[in-house]
Amino acid sequence: MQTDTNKIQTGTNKIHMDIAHIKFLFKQMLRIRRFEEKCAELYTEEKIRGFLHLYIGEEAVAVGIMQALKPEDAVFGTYREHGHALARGLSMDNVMSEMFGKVTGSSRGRGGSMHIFDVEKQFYGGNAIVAGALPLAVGLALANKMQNKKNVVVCFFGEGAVAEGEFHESLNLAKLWHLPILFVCENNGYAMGTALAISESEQHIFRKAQSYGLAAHAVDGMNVVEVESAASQYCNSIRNGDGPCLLECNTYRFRGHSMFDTQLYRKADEVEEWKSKGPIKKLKRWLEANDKLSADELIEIEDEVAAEINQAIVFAEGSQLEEISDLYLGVYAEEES
Amino acid sequence: MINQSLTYREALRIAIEEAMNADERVVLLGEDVGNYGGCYAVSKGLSETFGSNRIIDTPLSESGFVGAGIGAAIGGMRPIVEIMTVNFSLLALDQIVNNAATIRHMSGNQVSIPLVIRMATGAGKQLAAQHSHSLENWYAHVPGIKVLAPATVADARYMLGMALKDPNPVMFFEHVMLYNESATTPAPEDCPDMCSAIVRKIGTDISLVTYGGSLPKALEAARQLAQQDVSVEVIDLRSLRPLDTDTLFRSVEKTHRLLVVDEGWRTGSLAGELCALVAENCFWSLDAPPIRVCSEEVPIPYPKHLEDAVTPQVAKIVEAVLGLLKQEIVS
Amino acid sequence: MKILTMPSFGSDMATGTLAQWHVKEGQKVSKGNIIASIDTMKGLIDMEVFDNGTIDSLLASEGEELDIGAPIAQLRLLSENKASASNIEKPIVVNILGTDADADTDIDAIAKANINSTANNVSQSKQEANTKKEEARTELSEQSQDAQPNKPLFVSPAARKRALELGLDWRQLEHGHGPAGAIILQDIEAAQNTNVQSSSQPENSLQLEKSLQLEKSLQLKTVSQPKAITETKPTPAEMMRQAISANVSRSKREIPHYYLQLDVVLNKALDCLSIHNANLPPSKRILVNALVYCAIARSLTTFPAFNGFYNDGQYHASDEVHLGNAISLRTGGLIIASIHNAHRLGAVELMDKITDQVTRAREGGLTMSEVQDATVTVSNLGDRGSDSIQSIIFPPQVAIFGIGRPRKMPWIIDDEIVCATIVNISLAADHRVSDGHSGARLLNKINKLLQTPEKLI
Amino acid sequence: MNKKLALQTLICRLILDIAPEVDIESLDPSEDLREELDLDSIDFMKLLEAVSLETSITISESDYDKVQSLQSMVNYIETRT
Repeated sequence: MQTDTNKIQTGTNKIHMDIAHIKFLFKQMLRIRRFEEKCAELYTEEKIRGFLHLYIGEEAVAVGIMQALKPEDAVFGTYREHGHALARGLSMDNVMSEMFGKVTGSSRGRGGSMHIFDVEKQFYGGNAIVAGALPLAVGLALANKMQNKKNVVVCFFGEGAVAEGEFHESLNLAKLWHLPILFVCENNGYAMGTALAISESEQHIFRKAQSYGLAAHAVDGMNVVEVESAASQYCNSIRNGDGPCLLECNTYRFRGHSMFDTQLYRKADEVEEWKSKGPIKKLKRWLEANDKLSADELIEIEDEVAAEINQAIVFAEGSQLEEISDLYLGVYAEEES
Repeated sequence: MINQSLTYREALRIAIEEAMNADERVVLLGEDVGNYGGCYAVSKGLSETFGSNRIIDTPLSESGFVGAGIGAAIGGMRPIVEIMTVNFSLLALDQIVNNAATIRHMSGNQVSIPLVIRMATGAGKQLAAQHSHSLENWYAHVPGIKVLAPATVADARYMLGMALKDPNPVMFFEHVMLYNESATTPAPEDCPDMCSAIVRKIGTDISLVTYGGSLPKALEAARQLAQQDVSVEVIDLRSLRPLDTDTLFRSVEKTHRLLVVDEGWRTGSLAGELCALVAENCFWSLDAPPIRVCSEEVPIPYPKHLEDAVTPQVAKIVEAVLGLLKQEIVS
Repeated sequence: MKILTMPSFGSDMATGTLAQWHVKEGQKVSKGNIIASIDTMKGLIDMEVFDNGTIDSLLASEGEELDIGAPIAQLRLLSENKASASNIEKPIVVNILGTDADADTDIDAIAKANINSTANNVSQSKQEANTKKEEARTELSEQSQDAQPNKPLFVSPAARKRALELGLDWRQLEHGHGPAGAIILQDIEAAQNTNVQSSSQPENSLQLEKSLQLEKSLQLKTVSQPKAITETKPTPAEMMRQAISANVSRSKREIPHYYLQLDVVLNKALDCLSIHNANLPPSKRILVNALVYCAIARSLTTFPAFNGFYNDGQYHASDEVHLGNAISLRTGGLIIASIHNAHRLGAVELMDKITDQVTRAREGGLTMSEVQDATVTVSNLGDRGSDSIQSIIFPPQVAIFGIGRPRKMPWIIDDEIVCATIVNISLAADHRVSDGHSGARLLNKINKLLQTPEKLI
Repeated sequence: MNKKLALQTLICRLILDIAPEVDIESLDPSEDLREELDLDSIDFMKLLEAVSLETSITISESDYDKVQSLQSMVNYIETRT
């Protein structure tokens, strides 16, 4: 019987992780996977409209990073944000209802898939402007520092954002002002249809960050445990004031950029190869190899996840649309604070 | 020294100092606001008083530091972000429009963004096309932000404090030709609030509506017209969003005529919006078509004689008013 | 049995072509399998199946273009009855809209309909929408005070211009087709065709009187700078004549005039003037009329019933005396130029005002305000006119004075016949507002003031 | 003799300044100016003003009846210059 506390090979340093926690990680990733699959179905039935960017394949990054955060830490996502939102703990009901455009949605149905907000969870939304959120995250970290708060600000972005001016301006400001911020680059290889190799002279994003003086390195974005341990390490260093860091997570999206994507820019076998080392498959294989996950347990987890998703759909379908007369609510704040 | 005088620039500095003393959440970010003392010397001396933690010199990264200001406001601060001039604000337009103006509404009224973004605007100092824009109307087009254009020393002195207390993002435009204007030290009652227009001169024959740097020209034109027995009512908008339409309509219903003076280019200008509002709401009181004096639709030229020919001047305003009053029935 | 339908991959995709099937009828499929390739404007996109089961039947053939949502195959789910996670038939849909139609697809349709139909009326910002509502209310209430809704309160600029061209008095019209009965172009054209004569005269608000006087000033402008007049259009002089005729005929119809007159001895006044004018250049000399105007204006301050406006059945006395000076134009026509606050001016200032106004009137330079707000009028034909003149009141005023030609007459003063210069001052007044007794006392007051001329200078 | 003529043309010009529409040619010099040309007291006063400016002869109020016609006005001025 292997000891309960199993040592997981986690990159530079080994951290202590118990089996229950690993199963929790597995379930979190599965929640995201099944949620995204159901969203694809609902989109083809025209229940979800607008743009839909699925996180399938990158689940380990969101789940891993979020384990290192405290409730009062702040998160800035991207438009591929369902995984970030669910991993951060937003209710699946509200996220699904948001995509149905209902008033019970996380943003009263006004934002849709790309603009999920939940201030109680310190989740400051997706942002449909590539790199648009980077300066915001820097600003929030500046505010935390000015108010002597020990919170960490995490800012997710894809490797595509690296080409925007805001990436340069934000990393410089973060290091210049020694701000408590963790930049997380989800390097999935493609900015919509543009491979990294044909858009960036320096393809190792963490090296760019090092040039600004940030602590930065890359991890296997498919290994949720490695992501979690790296994130914890950086968050601890940020909390004791060592300044901003950047974590590059090498990962891959198994679906198109969005739903209307013929994926002419990449080969099918490349997708299959990455799928073979997908984050859920990898962890499931490890758990089964170590007799930590029985077939029944798996079915039980699948059923729990399916029930949560189905309840979310019922909640969303049953919710009201926002009253047209409330259109002006929130254009301006009413009260003088 | 009972009523010594105060310049528009000094009024702004006192306002910032007062706000920062009153509330430690108020900080000033911007290019050269610290050691250099501000490119228009508004923040001169402040970094000695408050230190570099609250008077923060930023790199030349408009999108970066304006976005940071917005993020800091989300994080509970009350930042004043100084963009050197409206011309450079174009680099931060995405942060202002897609984040500052949008997030509260798009997040379902959850996120609050209380900040003031100040910048110089307008022509008149021969800085040529790239440094002489008047683009207030671009921002006044966007719901979710407020846009102010203080034209007097009193408004400069007291509007900034009010803007900082407002929980919404507020754009604050300071016309370059106003910085040296001086007046006797204003009292709080000279600036009743931040969003209503003020009738600077009562009149009966025509309503002359303007804002910001054009106010002195409008008042001078009104003075000259008075000598020709034409009674002009001069209205200072002060706020470009929201617009105080009550004061506008009341005046036009009295005078039956409207002339708007706006340093922006005529096409798509704020003046166009005002004429549309009056045509929609005061049609039955109009006795002449609402007209505008705006800048000629050319990039603002460097040489003085051309710059003056392009931008609204007193003579143009007087001529427009007289033209309107003498206008026979248009066939 | 689950119906598989043509999938949507984006909002701008209305149809899809089933390029190729990757499965055959009877074939087992599991969740995530690619069962077909759909051809779209961007190219081929794989279609996956979201449930485990067997393909029961293929309903669409390869190459067939179908609308989004059209059935293309039937899938017999693996576990028809076990409500396992993978084969949830259809989520229990709470019929929130009470319509019997299939709720979930209709939610979108209805939502879309709602949003589109109300999109335009919320397109303006809230701020404009509110002000527009308030504005419409206050504007109508402000200007119409107690007018009935169908009274023609407003006239569109186009209608006003056309009326002027046709020499038609738009106030004769009962109401127009514009908002709140406003008169618009079509009403003028219609009136012209049916040649509407004066139907029952509608009561009019102060606003209308002002606009009529404004009418005259506009005609003045056309007089001095005539535009290219086509034959059909009446000449400016004719237009002015029509406007005056409309005004005076209305006055005669509406106002019950009563007439009084008094002969005033001017000897003292003329003596006083000749001393005053002795060494002045001609332009600075005061004419005797200036003294008479001054006496009239000052007397009116204590006779409010003769200085104000009669509108909508009510009389409003005016606190100031704006003395309307009727100026005749050599090219025909008449202009009333009002001397503001005449009761506060001395004869010298009055003389300057009269000279200035007469000159400018004849050059077409009177400003709008000068033509609009006379509270009482004086007409005089000067020293070559007739002995006396009875005038017609200009509505909405309630009185008009007429000054005859000063003339030398034998006159009894202190029981002796002396040579005196006599001027006849007449008063026509509105019997709805005042009566002869007070009119006579007013004329006597004027006479008394003219006997102490030095006080008027 | 031409002095009289010069004075007459001067006065006619001054009259036209004040009342441009009058038909000055057909004016009978002996007839009453104001009657013929429909000049009211203000026009007449402005004429006297203009004449006194041009000829520096001021016509007092008492002499008004000596300058009723063009001819009498010309004579009045000529005798005084």
